[in-house]
Amino acid sequence: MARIGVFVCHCGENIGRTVDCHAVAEALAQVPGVVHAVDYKYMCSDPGQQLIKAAVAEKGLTGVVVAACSPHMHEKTFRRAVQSVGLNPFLCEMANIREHCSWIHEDRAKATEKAIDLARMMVEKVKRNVALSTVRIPVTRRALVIGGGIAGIQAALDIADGGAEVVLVEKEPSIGGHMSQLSETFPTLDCSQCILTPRMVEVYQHPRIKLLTYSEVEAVEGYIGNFRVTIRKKARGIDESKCNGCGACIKACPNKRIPSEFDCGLGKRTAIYVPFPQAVPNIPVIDRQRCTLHIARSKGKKDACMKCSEACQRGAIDFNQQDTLVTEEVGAIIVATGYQLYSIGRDQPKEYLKGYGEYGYGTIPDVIDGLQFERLASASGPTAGKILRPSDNKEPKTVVFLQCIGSRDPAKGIEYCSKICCMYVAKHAMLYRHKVHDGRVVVFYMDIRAAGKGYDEFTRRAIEEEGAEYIRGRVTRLYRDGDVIKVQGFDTLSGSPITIDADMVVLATAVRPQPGIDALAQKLSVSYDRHGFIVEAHPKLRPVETNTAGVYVAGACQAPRDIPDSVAMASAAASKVLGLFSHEMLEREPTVARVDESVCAGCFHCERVCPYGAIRHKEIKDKTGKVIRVVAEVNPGVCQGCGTCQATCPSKSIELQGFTDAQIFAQINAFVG
Amino acid sequence: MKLGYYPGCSMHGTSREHEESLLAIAKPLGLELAEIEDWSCCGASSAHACNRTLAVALPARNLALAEEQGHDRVIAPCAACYNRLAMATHEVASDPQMAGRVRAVLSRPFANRVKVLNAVEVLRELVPTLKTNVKRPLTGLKVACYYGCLLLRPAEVTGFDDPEDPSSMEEVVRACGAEPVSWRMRVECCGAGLTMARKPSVVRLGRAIISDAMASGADVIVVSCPMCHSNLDFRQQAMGLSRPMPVVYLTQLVGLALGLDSSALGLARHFVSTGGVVPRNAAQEVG
Amino acid sequence: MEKGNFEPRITAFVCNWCTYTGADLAGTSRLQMAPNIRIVRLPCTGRIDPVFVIKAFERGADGVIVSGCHPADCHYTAGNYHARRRFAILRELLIFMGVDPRRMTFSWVSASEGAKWRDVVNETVERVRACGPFEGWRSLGGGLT
Amino acid sequence: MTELRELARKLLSDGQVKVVIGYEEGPRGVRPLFATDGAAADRLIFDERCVQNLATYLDRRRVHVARLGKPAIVAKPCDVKAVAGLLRETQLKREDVVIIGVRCGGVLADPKSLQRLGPDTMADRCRTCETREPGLVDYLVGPMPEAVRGQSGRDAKIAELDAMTPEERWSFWQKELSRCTRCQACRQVCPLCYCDRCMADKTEPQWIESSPHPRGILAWHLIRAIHLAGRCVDCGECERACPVSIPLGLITRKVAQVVAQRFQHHPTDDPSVPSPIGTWRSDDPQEFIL
Repeated sequence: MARIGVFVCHCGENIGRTVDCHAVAEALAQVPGVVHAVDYKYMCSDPGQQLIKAAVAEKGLTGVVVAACSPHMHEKTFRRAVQSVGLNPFLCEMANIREHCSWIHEDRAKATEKAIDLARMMVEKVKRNVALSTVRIPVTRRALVIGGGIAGIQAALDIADGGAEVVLVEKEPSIGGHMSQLSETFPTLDCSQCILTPRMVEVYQHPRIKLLTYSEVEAVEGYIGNFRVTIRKKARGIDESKCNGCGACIKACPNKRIPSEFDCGLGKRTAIYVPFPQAVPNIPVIDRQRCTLHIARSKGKKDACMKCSEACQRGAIDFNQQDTLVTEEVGAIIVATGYQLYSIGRDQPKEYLKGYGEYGYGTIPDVIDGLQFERLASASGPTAGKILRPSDNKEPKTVVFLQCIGSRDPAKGIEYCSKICCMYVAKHAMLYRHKVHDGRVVVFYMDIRAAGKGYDEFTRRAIEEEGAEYIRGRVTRLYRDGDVIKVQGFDTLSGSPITIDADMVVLATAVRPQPGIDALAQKLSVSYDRHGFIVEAHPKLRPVETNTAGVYVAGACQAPRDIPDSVAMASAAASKVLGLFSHEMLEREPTVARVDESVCAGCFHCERVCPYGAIRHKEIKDKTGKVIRVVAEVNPGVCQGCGTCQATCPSKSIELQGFTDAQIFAQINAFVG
Repeated sequence: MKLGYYPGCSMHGTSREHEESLLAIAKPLGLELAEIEDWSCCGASSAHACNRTLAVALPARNLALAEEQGHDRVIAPCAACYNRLAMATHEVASDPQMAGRVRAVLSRPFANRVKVLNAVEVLRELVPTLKTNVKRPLTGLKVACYYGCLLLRPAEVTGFDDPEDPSSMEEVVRACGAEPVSWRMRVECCGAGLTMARKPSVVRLGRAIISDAMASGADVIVVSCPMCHSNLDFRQQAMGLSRPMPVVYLTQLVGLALGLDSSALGLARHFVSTGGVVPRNAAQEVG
Repeated sequence: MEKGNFEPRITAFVCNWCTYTGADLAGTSRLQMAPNIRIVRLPCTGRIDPVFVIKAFERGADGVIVSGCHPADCHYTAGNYHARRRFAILRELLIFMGVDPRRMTFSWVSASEGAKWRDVVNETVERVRACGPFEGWRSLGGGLT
Repeated sequence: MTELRELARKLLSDGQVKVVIGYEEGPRGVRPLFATDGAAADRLIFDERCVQNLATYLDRRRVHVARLGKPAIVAKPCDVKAVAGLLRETQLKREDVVIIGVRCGGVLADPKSLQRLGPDTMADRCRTCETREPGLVDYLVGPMPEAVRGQSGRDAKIAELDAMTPEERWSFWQKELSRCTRCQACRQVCPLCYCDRCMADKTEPQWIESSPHPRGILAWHLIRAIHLAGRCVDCGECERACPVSIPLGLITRKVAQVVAQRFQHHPTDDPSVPSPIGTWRSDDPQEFIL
């Protein structure tokens, strides 16, 4: 038999003024199962809590109802109070007779009547409450970071420095990402390589970071604290343990005219190559599509060229190397796969994306994109930092920059702002002017978005001190006219069409997520928007979490981000991970769903409605080990307790603890029964 | 191919040669044209400047008639008519309120089932037939295909070709044995809308277009819009060009390739002589 | 009891994160409203079983309110979307079976919409008052459980 | 007919299946047949009297059928939709059943009447049914029937009810439901009511009062309708099985109309199409929400 105690709070005058608290207590005393009912001025005060604790002890209460303010205000307070005297906290509930009663009614009689109802409803619920203990799941204190750009590097270092192990997976042969391609960075114009390379080396040498380059995530199983990740190490063609990065193989390779990805096609590389001199790890990779030997093999011919392996003193070259699969146990995952640039070409990866026919669909030489300009401006680039246009290696005397190419252009399929272009275009304008003093820079823009520390000053400097001509308007057509590129645009401020003869045009093309992000997101069961950007758990309050517990997001794979933002996000994600790792066991609210396996029909409606993928298939076998039934099973580590599964379950075989049907029915009946 | 035919005012007036040439090539191409009975003005270019509902209702009336008369596809050779008719189907399909208002105005059933076609896409569809029927290949003739604005824009309304980098006229021209030149001004505006109001601007725009065609070695400019035509043809004296540049309709060019008599194609009706276009063995009377 | 002048009894099923908090805000803002409703707090509208509404009517409620987070605001990302479909069907079904639509209120009330909550409550109470007591369902035979 | 029998013989003889679930001539009209050998297979028939939805026998809980071994089932388009439902809701694996689809131009409202199939003798649900030829099948038999379409008395009745006042509708249904004895035949016959323990039988807490008084009866039929929303294949079995002829079809049809109009979902024989309950679109209509 239940022994419930009811404690009615006056909250000074706040409740007492309109609710006859004493009458409420007296009425509740009459409710079957209530063995103790009192009212008091301030239940949340020390003496008030003492009152409750004492009653629990003396009357041996099996449940407590505090009729006072909103549970959002003091539920924790009172649950802690009863816990301190040995009553399970989940046997204590609050009836909200302040926000939901005394404060919103004047008629004392009616308010009192309502307060009695609310308390009675809660008494009936508490009668059916059961002791719940917090869900505890083990945590593997090891993190996986996907993506070795600046965000991934920052996250990996923060976690590793925090004392936990990290597995850093990068699909390219070297870490560094797009930041390693940049010449200088805004708004300080400090050299990108100079600030990045030390961090890359730090990653490589860190005792707690396991670096897997030229590798991709193949499969992900498990849940927060307990992920099991399969990673494909693509065959490099090099025995990493033997290679000392001397580069003899690269010198030996006869295929020297392959467009370099790192230089955005402006420079050349060999078939066996390291993407760039400061690559980490400094171990080459064989491009099997371009290697003479592998091409020959693919045609069934005999090995045509062995120059690299002949050149290697350490016999590190292994033409027969195969992809290998490694599995890693981790407790948390950070997605930091970064971005790619939209291309204006006719062929687009998604059907809603359109190219720019008016700009020649990318067929006009000397119309390049922002990253290509970075390579031209970079001291380590194909032109050693000289601004020379690709077609004829002449120094362009007039360079036109076009902002918002793709971005903010729904007609081309992208409605969002790419955020970084305004700043890097201003930077490009300056870099160009610093290198070509008599050069002319024209920038076509829609708006200048320079919100950020020192950002507006930076763009103003480009305009006011570095002599960049900013024209507010769009360019309607680009075409080649002999040696120059005709740039036909419209100046919306002077309201006149304008044509400029440019030697080179730089397009600030939109920032898009990396290809294959959707496949990865599906493996991680995190949601992504139509462009493929990972969706955060809450746009304001949970910016680096995803809707899958234990999976976090950092950098430009969540939305266009500049370096400071990416680094900040990475550190935020890392701190989330370290917070998770700060306990051996992960404690979760026990308000999670449970399945009654004896009656579950295995229709898996619950699985379909669960926003968290918390429902698993569980096979029930007979003695012989033969599967006789498959039923649903809730993973308490993943369940967040929304209860949608329960409302959907046709046979009512799944129940959300703390909000069971028995409890809700009791509340319903208590009011109008 | 059987099509409903919406002539609109220009085909019977300023661009008679357009209609003459269209009807002339229809037979050899196996194209049956049934003029919509009781057709009325499409409203271009004044209606949509003053009353949105009217601007849709006027073309919609003609489309409703086409339905009544059992056409599922209608050709509107005038680019402006084409644009207004296509716009009407688009607006009625995409805007329920507009659809309601228009049906109220029409007070006759209108299912909005008719597909509106322009001369260029019809000819593109007929390229196979055309190829087999070419009697007099226009070999060596360098043609600048000029699309102008109304045929291609807005893309979501016209949608038969890439508005920035179209190719259908070129296809037809190739089928005639002629050689389309690559040039820049194919889809620029010729300013026809202002041909009365702001003559200097129109002349400037026209000059830019024709000069570019000349610079790219074209012998002739081919159009499929009566406004473009009158603008580039009639306004040419005012442009002060180094030499005259004949401007003909695509239908006329096709007619020549089909070996039709140039008089049947109305080639003599132009201000700028089309003589250079007409192959030697064609009729002589062209001035 | 007569139509128009009786005190309806209305059960409200609300989600913990938006509407319950919105109702709290109405309280802290001292917004006066009709005292006829009793709130049952649930984690999410996704947890609100159509049967709760049926039970409430069975047990003699004159009206029912179901309220949660606006679309895209759901604390659990999608519970309210599931609820929206569920209650679209329940509502039309109950109407088909003879329940007066005025007895059922479905609303999105966010944590910041205290005033909207007051209006939802007051409007519902008035609508149900106009319907009169729901004798129809209450008077159906059967023992209580 | 011979086509069907030969197919059944073949499936049984070369051991593809152990039992063919179909129809045979019975003492009181057509009845289900569970043919396990060639001889039995020769008793198979299919015509407009074959109203039963045999998919209900694919439920593994029907042990007496399950015991016979891998089944082939003779299925009309609506029956195949039920099979698709079982596949969709993981009650059945595709490889565990052979579907012999029969082309169907509708079945008789009253199979015993022996009338010819026509617009007025046709079962009401068939008058609004679009599907003549089932998908998802392994074999397809029977000639393609011409589409006999009739006026749906059911839809007319729904319209009539919709036009009534709530009070009138309430009393209409109370009158109809007053005959219900809670025999649960509607549940037993339904191919998609397969739960091990129906919530109607759950006692702690009790969802639906079990004894046949108006309160429990109403609750049962409401919850049944909700559970079938977007799942019902409109095979009409519940209404046929009801011993006191409650027009259950009106309820299921009404819900189907709501689902179709709100969520553009129609019963389908494609198991990969998710049921509308359990999915959502951010732009689902919400005109009824304040």
